[in-house]
Amino acid sequence: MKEITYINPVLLIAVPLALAFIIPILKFVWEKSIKWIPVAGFLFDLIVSITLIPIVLQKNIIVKIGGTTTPFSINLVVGPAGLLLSIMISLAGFLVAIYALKYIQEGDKTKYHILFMLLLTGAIGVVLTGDIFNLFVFFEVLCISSYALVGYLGNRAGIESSIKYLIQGSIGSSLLLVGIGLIYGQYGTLNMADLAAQIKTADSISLFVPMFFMITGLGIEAAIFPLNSWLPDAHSSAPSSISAVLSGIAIEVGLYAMMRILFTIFAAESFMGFLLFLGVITLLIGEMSAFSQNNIKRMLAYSSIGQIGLIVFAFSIATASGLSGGFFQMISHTLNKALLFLATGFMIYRTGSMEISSFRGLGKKMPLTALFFTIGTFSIIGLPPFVGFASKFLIFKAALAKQELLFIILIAVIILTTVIEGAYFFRIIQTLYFKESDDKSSKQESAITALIPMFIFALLILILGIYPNWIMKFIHSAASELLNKMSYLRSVLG
Amino acid sequence: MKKFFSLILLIIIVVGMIYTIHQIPFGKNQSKIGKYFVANGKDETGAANIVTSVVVGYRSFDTLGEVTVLFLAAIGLGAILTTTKKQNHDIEKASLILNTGCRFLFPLVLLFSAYIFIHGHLSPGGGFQGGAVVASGFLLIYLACPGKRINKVGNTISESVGGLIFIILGAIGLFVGDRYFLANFLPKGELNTLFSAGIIPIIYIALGFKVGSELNSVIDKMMEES
Amino acid sequence: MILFYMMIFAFVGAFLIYFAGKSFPRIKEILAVVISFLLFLFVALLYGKDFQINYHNFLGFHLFLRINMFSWLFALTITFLGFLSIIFSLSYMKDKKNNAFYYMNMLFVNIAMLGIVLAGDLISFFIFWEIMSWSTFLLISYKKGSALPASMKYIIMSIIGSLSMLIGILYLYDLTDTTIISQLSHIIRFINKGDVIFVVILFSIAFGIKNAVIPFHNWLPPAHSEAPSPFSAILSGILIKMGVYGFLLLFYVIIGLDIIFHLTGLTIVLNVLAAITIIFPTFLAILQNDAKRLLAWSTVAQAGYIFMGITYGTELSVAGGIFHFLNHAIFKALMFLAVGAIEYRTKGIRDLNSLGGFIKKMPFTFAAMLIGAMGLIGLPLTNGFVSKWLIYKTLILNGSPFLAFAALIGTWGTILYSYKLIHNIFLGQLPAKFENIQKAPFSMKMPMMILSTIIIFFGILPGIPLQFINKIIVSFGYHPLNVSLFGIVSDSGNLNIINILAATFVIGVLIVLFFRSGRKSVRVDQYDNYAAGSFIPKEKYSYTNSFYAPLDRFLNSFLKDYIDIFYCKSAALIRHFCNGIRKIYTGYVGSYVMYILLFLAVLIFVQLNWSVF
Amino acid sequence: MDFLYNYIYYIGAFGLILIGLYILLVKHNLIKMIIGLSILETGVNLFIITLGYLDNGTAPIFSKENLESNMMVDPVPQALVLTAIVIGLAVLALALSLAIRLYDSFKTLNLKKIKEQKW
Repeated sequence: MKEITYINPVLLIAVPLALAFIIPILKFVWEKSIKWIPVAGFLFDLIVSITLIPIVLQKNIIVKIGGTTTPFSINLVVGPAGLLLSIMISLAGFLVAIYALKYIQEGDKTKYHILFMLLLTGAIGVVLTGDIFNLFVFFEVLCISSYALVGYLGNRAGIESSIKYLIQGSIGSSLLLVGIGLIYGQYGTLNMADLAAQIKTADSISLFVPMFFMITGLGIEAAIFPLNSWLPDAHSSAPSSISAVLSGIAIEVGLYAMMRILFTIFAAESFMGFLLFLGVITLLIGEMSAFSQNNIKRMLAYSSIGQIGLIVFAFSIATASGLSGGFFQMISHTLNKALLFLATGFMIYRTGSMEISSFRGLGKKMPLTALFFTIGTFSIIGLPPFVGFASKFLIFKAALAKQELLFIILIAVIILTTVIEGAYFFRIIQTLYFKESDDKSSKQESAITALIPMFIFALLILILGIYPNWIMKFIHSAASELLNKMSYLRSVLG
Repeated sequence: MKKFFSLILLIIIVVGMIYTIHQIPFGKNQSKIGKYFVANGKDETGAANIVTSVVVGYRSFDTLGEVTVLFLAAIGLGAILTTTKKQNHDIEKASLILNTGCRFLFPLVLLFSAYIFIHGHLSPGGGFQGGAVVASGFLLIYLACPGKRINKVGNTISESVGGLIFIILGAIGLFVGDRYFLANFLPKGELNTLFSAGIIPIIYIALGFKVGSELNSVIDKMMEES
Repeated sequence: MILFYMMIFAFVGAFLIYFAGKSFPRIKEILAVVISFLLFLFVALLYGKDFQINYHNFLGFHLFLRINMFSWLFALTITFLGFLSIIFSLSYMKDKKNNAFYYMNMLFVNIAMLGIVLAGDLISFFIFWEIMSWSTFLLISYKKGSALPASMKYIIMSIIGSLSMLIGILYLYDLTDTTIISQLSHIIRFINKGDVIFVVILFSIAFGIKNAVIPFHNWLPPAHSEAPSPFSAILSGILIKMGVYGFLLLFYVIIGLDIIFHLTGLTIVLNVLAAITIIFPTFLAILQNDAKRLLAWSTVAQAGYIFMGITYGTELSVAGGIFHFLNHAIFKALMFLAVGAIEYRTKGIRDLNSLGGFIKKMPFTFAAMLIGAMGLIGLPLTNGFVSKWLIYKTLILNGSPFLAFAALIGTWGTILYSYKLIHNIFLGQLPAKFENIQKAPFSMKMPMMILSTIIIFFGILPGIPLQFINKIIVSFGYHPLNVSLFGIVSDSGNLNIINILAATFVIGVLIVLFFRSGRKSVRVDQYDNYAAGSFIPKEKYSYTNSFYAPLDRFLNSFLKDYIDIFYCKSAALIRHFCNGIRKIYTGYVGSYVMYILLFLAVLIFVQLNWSVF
Repeated sequence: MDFLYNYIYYIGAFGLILIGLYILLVKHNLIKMIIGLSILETGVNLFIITLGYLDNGTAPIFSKENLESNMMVDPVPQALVLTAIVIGLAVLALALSLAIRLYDSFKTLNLKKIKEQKW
């Protein structure tokens, strides 16, 4: 068979890393260019990721690093699922980097850009790697840069949230490391495919304990219910561009890593029933906590918890259509939440307050920003013709296809949460458009560099909402890759 | 009450770990990949120190991530500490003996660190350890001679260039030989000599510089604060 | 593909209005009128067509648009009323800022409703249903202030409804493997009854909420009274009738006659609900002092008649229900427009206690309101008479005296509140502050005129709409009614408007003669009367103050909207509960660490002891 | 006794993990919590190193000729721990810098008193 030539996917990680390392030197040479570096880096990643799609749809790309023999050296496994996440990460990174050109005015900007790049590079590393220890390392890259970015503004809230996040996150990574150690001690290998080949399915306590450790460790970053206390603080205190990335990317990457471990390594079918409940509880808690918030970023953060719960629910259905729904919901959540946070960022910037009541009359003052915010809101509630509808639709469809009473009850709970979600989001819409503001100052639209990424997000929300079929093939293959342990094994071990 | 409850939780967790540990005989067997590395490491990478061949050879991607983490720590620390107001403390001058002693020791410490990271592939040690020693040298100066600061430009450049060399060496591997990232494309040389193990010593030297300067910048920031 | 292009055209047009509104403010109104008229024209030209097209593929579901007699009638009503209320808006919205937004949403609502009735499969039905929900939300909120809680109520109920419908659709899909309506109607008979009832309940929640069937009615009165009046007309006239359309679609097209009426328990429940929906809102309407809120409650009650008609399930009742839908759309729209004209001229006053005597100032509006009220009550020679006749007839004939009695009580109540409405606005004494009130502008008169004409026209010639309705009920599988131009011939009694016309003419002549003879009486001023020397304040003579006071006192004590109170209480409870839930995020990092370790420990403990996973 | 001899490293590692977690659970002072994190990390590192231990094994360095490769301890845990230590160091540095800032802003390190971000 003719070998397909492609750009080596390791560049997805190496190039942003190299660019991040260059930035400190650039500071002495050409300081103005620094803020364009993340834009360039993620544009490169986006293009490379997209060019890889047709190859990946045929078979997984296995990239060896630092050695040729498979279980002994680290490898990247670029499958549809990983590539899908990687595209989302680079897209969000690219657009948020454009947004940050004007938005970031405070603090040490050079360091912001470095941290931002490394945050997303770590995320790409997590989704592409095929080695659990390497996953841990990139996970730490992701976590540490987010600790630093949450405290970046240096205000009271930021520092407090950052330190709390750091404590919880470090416990998480320690637990993850214990889990990895327990697994390594038993099987003597770190390669996911090799592990998966030795573990047929999780059945004994000696497998469950490391699994629980890893679930807890990753669950902290993935913001599953009892582990998500850091999230509302961190997401509401970070600069809005970072909140967009944290909400849109970081927690989903954590979730992806968790699901990869559950499905590929442990194949823990029996654990999925528990996760199903956990997902619904997370959803319920998140939406209920968001309901009576007055701080808009905190509300959005709680709403992220809810969305994560929905994604967990979708993944735990553990059928191909359930996983497709989960992936679609991930995409939709990334687009929606990133858009919402970006729009909110400039709204806060103009009004100087995070209280929802201070946004009165912004529909007139910042018409485009408010319009984009509205689109994001409608989409996240799941109203057609926006992308959130397509994803919720898929999840409901997958859950009902199980034809069990349990799923109907769980869906009733999900409906309840959607109603709560609608209640608090529509309240903001009313505040934006239908309440008079006190001051009569003239138009203060967001900066153009902020409007462009918002516009692209909104456009994607609309287009994918109307034509979800365009990405369905990709999502289906991502779902079947994640679900089908054996094909993953075959592709890696040959 | 809370303490009691905490203890119960922790005991449950540890009991779980003990159950799992039963599956792992202590001190009996090498792991699957461990065996392979010990058996083939010196032939495949040319490094006498198998730990080094794992760290910079087989699992060098981890090391790249690790360097990134350290870089992040330095950057993040800087980002967090930039916005504080600088307070001027009157720092008491160190005594003459301490001062002179440190100045005397400083080059020796640097020399020692250079030895450690250059010989990383031959003996216990390597870039990280060497870098830590470099930083300890600078720490000595900071403690003994208040008011002395490192050259920030030089430090930043060595920090960046160290990382870049790592990535560029890795990327060259994409174009030569087996065409994979971080391939050891240089000749392996003879085992147990300084010029052996291909790119490993080069990477370790770069890492030594990078780690050293990163720790320096951490120390520098921390010293500014106090 | 013509249907698809029509929808695309309308959507593009709506956006165009919004963006034109930014740069060329005059164009947007012209555009809105032209687009809505063209939509009306398109739909009218589609008469008699019967086809469906596949226009899109959504996540593996084929989406269809379809037209037949059934959807044509609804589509025509929608586009027609939409067109008229946009014309009415021209002056109503003239001095409002930001009315491009209004026109865009107005068109969105119309297009979405058009999409609902043209949808050939349940997925596109749902999509248009949701688009309708959110654009309606934006329109109800449009007037700010107290409109905000009203629209909130609306959208929350609406989300509940539409999601349960979505579950119903997907459940049905799992059972039948299709969402296309024409295929569903064939497959549905192979499904067991329990599943059918489950699906019917899920859909009924959605349609019941839109149709404001008790106990889902609570969003309607505030929403109708707070919306801009032209939109209230649409809201009351057709938007809530999308529920009716949905019920018809579900019962007669998808499930079919031979199944649905074997589920006897279900139809009895629905009938009783309909009866309740007729009685209570009628009496609540009597108690209202806000003109639009009165009309809103009246809408709930009339929706009950329609619901009664279509759930009763004989050919007469179904025809009556559909006809009453059509009639109600016309006269309720007319009444809302008339109130809107009053509101426009009085700068937003709708309080019945402070209006009065407008008959001299706005005679045309009075005439329109009178005709509308006659239709609402169901006086002969108006369209409401025929449809109510059909419903009564079938209730009595088929031996449902209680339901008939309920309908009758409803009509009595209707007379009371219609009279209150007309009296308090137009009759009695004109408050001093309204001395300089002007007549309604032409763009308001024109829609009112057209609608009044139609009421009389359908009242005299009910055969014309009934022919269309006949075709619809035949497509449902009923026997056709024997319809002539002037009435209905059936074995149990004929309806012939000619006779009524003749009788009315005779009575009219008698009345004229009678009043001619009484012409000699002397007209005196209102204050020119004897008060035994004491000074009587003017308000004493203002009959409009607390009209029906004794009835009010009697009913007020035990006629409250308990269901709304229940909903509000439970909403408050949920809010309270939510507030409690978020207290788990205590702010103390030690407890967060505790959560983490608790999670891990519980998992390990459970697995160690019971091995559940 | 035999048990203690066989498992002493595990007991030490688990003890450290337990102590670290216990500190994190019951202490309010940020510095103490950071110390707890450090102890936890040390415990985990010790645990992983212990996994690679071989009775009477030698360091995996071919410093002399004719060394038996199967008498060498597992090099992988050492490599992993090297990484883990560096990561721990990074976290520690960041935590300390945050502690400095926290003290600047709140004038206290008692986390029970720092509860602005809640609910």
